[in-house]
Amino acid sequence: MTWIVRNLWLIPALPALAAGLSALAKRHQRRFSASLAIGAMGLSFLLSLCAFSQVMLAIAHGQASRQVVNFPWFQFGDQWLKLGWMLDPLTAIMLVMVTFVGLLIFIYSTGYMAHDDNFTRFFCFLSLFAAAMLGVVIANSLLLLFMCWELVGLTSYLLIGFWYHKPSAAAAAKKAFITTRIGDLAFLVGMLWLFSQAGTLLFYDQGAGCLEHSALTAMVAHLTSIGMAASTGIALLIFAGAVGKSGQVPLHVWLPDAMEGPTPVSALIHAATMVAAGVFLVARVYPLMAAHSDTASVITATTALQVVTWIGAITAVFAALIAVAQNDIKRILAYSTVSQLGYMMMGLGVGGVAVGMFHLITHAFFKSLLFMGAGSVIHGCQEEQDIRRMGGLSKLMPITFATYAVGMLALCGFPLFFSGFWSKDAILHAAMGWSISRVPFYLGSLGALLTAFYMTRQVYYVFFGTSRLASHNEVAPATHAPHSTSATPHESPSNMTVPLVLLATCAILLGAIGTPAWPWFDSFLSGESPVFAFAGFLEHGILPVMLTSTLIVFLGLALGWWFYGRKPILSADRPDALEQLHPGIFHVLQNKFYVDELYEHTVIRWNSALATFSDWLDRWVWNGVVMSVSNLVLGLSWLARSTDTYLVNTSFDEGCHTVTTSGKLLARLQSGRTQSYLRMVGIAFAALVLVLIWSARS
Amino acid sequence: MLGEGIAKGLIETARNFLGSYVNKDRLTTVQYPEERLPQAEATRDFPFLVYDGEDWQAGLRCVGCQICEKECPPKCIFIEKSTDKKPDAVGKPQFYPAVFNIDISVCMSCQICVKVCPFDAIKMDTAFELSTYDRFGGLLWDKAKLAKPNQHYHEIHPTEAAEVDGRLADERAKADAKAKAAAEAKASAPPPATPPAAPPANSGVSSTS
Amino acid sequence: MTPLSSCLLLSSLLFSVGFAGVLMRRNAILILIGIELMLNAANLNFIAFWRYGSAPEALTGVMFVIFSIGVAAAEAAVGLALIISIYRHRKTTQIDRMNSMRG
Amino acid sequence: MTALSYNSLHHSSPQAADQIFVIVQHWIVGHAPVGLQPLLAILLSVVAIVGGFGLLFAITTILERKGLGRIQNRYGPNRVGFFGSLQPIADAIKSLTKEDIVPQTADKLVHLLAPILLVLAAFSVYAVLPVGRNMVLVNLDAGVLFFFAIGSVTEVAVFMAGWSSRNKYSLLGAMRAIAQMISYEVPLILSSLTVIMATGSLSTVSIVEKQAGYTGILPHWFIFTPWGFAGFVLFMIAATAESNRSPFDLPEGESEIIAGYYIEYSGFKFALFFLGEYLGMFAISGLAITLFLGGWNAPLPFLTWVPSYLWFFAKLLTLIVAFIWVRGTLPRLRMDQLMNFAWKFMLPMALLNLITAAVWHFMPAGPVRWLVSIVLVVVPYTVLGRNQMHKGHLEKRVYRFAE
Amino acid sequence: MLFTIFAALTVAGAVAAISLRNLVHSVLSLILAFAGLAAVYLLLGAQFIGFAQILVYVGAVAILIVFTILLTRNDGTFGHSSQASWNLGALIVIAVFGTLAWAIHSSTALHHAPPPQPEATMQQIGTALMVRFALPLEVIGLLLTAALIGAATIALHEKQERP
Repeated sequence: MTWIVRNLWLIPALPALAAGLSALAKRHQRRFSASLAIGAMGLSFLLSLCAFSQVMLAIAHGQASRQVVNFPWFQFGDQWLKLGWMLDPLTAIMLVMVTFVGLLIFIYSTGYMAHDDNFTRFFCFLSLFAAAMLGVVIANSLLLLFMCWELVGLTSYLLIGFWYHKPSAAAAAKKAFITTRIGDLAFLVGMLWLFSQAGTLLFYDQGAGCLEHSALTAMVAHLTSIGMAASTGIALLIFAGAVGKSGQVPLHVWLPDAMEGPTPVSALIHAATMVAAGVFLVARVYPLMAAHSDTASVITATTALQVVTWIGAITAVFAALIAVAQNDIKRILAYSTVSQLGYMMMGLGVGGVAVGMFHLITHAFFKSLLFMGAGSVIHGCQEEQDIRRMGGLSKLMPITFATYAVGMLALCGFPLFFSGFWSKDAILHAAMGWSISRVPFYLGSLGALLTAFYMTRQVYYVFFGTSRLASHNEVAPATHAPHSTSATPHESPSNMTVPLVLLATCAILLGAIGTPAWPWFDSFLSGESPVFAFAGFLEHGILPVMLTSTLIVFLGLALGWWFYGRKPILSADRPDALEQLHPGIFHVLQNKFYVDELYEHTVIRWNSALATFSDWLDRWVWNGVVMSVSNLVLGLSWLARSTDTYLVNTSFDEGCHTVTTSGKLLARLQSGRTQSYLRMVGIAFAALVLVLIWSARS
Repeated sequence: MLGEGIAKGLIETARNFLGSYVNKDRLTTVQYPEERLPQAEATRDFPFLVYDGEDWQAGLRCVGCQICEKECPPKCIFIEKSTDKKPDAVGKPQFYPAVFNIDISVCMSCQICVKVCPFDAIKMDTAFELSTYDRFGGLLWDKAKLAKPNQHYHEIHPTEAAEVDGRLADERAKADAKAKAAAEAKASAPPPATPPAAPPANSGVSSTS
Repeated sequence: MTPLSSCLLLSSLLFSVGFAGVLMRRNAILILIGIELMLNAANLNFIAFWRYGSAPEALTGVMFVIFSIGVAAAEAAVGLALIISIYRHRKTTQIDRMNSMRG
Repeated sequence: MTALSYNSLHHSSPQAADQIFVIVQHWIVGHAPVGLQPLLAILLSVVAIVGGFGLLFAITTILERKGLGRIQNRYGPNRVGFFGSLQPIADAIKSLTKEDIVPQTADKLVHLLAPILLVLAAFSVYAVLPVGRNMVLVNLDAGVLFFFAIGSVTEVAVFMAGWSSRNKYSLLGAMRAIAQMISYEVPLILSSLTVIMATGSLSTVSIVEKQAGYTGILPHWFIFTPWGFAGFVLFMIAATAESNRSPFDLPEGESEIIAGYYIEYSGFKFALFFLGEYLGMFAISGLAITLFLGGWNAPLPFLTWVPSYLWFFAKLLTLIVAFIWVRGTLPRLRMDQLMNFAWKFMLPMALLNLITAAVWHFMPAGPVRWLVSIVLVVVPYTVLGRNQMHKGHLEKRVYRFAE
Repeated sequence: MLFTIFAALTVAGAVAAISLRNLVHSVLSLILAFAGLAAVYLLLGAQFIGFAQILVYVGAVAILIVFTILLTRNDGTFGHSSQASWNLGALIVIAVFGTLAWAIHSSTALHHAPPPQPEATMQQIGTALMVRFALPLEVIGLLLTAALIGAATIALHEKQERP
């Protein structure tokens, strides 16, 4: 076992240490805390690279690509609860992604948060978040993963509510926390079930782990009362946790609201890492998801995977539809994220780990690029977030525009040169070949169309046409009055643009590792050496899918241009082009299909109705019962009292007198002095010993 | 950081320690019996009695008025007044102390006796090495031990002594003038019938003063 | 006389002296002293039986005394704190004057 | 030098210079009748300890007075003998010939017993201090425990002195001293626990043996580990307080309670107190040397030819000089500062240091272990230190009994 | 021989502790008794217990009692009970001791040869504490903590008492 595997814990420990140290820092020690966080993250990145190359080497030498370190944590009964970490291709790739994106976001934050009073606190939380996320990634125990998972939830709560003085931010933080908690509850139940079934929570433990063959076959064989295999039930419960964390329908409502946090937080949490944690979780427990009765290890559509696929596909389209009608720059990206996460889920469901994870990795880069670009835009426009009040920024913020365009094209899946194309294509191809139904494929294609459309819409709104910032100032002077003189948008400082450029480069280049001709990513994850062959393109169904999706993308782009690019948008208050076309549908979309309202009217209403009912029950039914009982008792006691007073008392008074006199005699013994009692004890002791000896003698 | 100050202090004392071996200027100690610091002029230790002229018995300024005895806080002065009189510094016949004792071991150098003395007869001395082998009474000083000449006073407190001498000379001059005036008044008071031959006797009186 | 019985005799003597202190003195502190002596007598018993018992390698007697010493320290601290607290209210340490609960 | 040491003599092959005292003792004991031999051996050792440390006491008094003088830019005593070197003898003659004054209301017996008990307790603890190779009076299995147990008897002696004098200052001084000693005994023992954890033994001899050996030229002393260094510093601070030395010399704070618990002592009894205090200081420094500074081991591998006892006394003198230096530097603390420091800094630091030692023990050797241990020591130090420093500035002092 | 001396010392200290009129003298005699007992422990081969006895009883408990004595002023009467109850108490104590001594004297179980000195090294005691008696040790730790907090709370200055 190599050095890096033994010390893999250092990767999350370093940011955790940085968090601890900057928690001690004073408020004005900005440079200290920032350099601490960035330094720790940089070290973690280097270590991750070491880990990554270690895995690469292992694969190249044909060794086992998964290395596990387990250690006992504590003992209960005669069982040791073990924790541990592992290094396998999945972990390695995630480590590199999280630390690299995290590092860039940290650097970006020094620019974005430069004027915030709570700069040090921000970096403390950010480091803690990174530590928790890395802990999720390296965990080799569902328990450890769950602990870090919860820590991720906590830090996301802290970060979303970072500007807690804003009521909306505080509410969003609460919403995020509570909504994800619903999923986590299911996760916890699933975990307990898993423990009761497998007797361990370690993933891999030399054949004894819960994701290994013996445990899986046992779980598959164990049928519950409703005829479902235990493994399916567990997998679905764990998937519920992933649904909460990854913002899948129906628990997606928290993610767009979470945009109340600072933009680097959105980039880190809601693009690259935390929401990806759900996808990662599904990928991690994939053997469980895919467990089925026949032992051949080809991917078959088990019940769990079908659920994953359907939920992913529905989410992909559902969120993309909503995104079409949003006006907040970050909200659009948020719904886009939800939609893309749906894609990933779908990819996992239909195509296996590699397909979903490839999209996760590429998405992490270009989505954080988009978020940071959006942050740069917001930063440049004096905290304006409404795309209708922007416009014409392509000349004022050239670097931001260029990088944003790269991100947007990658997200749309622009053919050949952008990573998004390849990863999305892999998903679509897998969906095409799915054995159960073609519907996910059509849903996915529709989602791709919508994605291209709304991204075009956004870009046209933000970067083209004329600047509508000034008009905004005339409309609502009260909100931004102090800035009205210096309202011209400007390019962001270099510590914000450099990460953008780096990420844009990655967004383009990353596509090269997962093309059908050179499926490096796929083989890396499965621990094989990649083979380069153009023949990959000729495989059944690949070229048609590529062609279809290319057409779809161009169609989306064209539609976007048709609605928004053809005529420049002149005023912020003019209704949207789509709204003019069909206001009814647009409003439904703009109001997010009324999901929040639906929850408001169903779940929350039911809950409060139930509470009211409980209160009523308490007040009238139980209280009435109690009152009548007490009245009964009162009546009885009255009866008893009268009997007492007139019958019993007179006869007892005499007797009591006698007792009193005799009691007084006895009371002399009960002097209340401990010492006299002790004397009795002494006498009794002596007597007892004598009796004992006497009886022993005779 | 906790401990910084301690380290600084330790360095400082270490510098003192080493420096005292290198740099003799650091050492402020005087090797006392061999070396002594010059006394400041304002030094005051214990009282003594001033006398004028050569003979300490005759020149003692003290008139035994016992003011200092009454004022002394620790009551360390003991005075017995004489029954006869003798002329004082100004020339007036005055009482003198038959016994004048100060218990130096009780004296607290408060200088009140000096302040209250109307005759500038008691002053503070600068001697401080007063150890004796005699445990009882060794520091009970009598008149003979206490009396010091005016020159000694000039030696230890020159400025103050000069001022006192000046004041005494003034007083004496004033007393002379007064006596002269009185004599003249006496001379002019008799009726003019008296012949002017009388003055020689008068002038003889004034010359004696 | 075997060493064990002499140990036990010493222990019982110590116990009796402590018991006498508890019975015959009225000062709360002195009673506490008596109790401490009785505890020590018990400890001596444990040690003696460990030393001359059948299975000394089990160290049970020694362990018992270690724990007993710990408990005694706790007991002394709490007892003395109680005495101080009572003294603060009643200005006495004589136990027969602490009779406010008396009917 | 008891039976145990004889045995170890046979299998070790020491140089003559190193073992000269052992050999001489052996030789003398060999002439005595067999029945008396163990008694004689112990007696000889006791005489050696009393003589040796008595001499060290004399040396230390003159060293301290000279050193303090130089620190304050004075000469110090320089009249008696060559550069004042005979001053201790003069002091001894003076204090022996002075009148022994006992207050009329004093509890005469307790007043007499107090200094004797103090000196007895102070001398007893030397029984377990390994002064050199094979030079320990008894190699007790529970040596360190013995040291602390006997050390706690000092508190009784101090109380006897303060109470029996029937003087409010002496009683106050005694109560202060006891409160201080109890408070600092906790971090003292906790900080030495780290060493006991590391060696797994309470025997002073085996603790010293565990520190023999060198890595390169660095000796295996516990002070050269992060927890050992922190433990040593904590131990020395607590030791300063235990031996009532400046800046923790509140029990004798001249400005408030004149001289503390020995205010009513004069002449020989006072000298005994003086002796007891210094012996306590030597003993606790000796324990610090045993626990952290490698006992009588040579600091560098090529210096092992120097006799072991010389190393012990060299280290002891170094620590004494440090004590004097600190005394010449720091002003006396206030009572509340003293207690704050004990309970809010020393105790948590000592507890955390235990954890650090445990972490050190369980982690594999390497730079990571160093890093983690150093962080575990430095971070709490910074935090607690900051807390300590800010306390004094912000808190208004409340005078409970002077309202 | 040594045992007799130390036993006599212990009993003398104990008797003095409960019979002396001056409380401080009582405590000092109590310390003597404790020290004598510690010596007896050492004679019996229980080194750890002997030193722990000195550390805990002499170093801590006795000092605590001393503090209590100084914090509570004596109110003049020297705590002896009335003559009648004193006599009764003495009688009972003698009875208790008599039965105990008789029981010990007449016991047959005690009359066997003393076994060889058992080993009780620190190593063994430590191992036993950490392995076999780990749970009692934890409980004692809990008890001590509770006692610490309890004692501090009880003896704490009560604010509302002040005018």
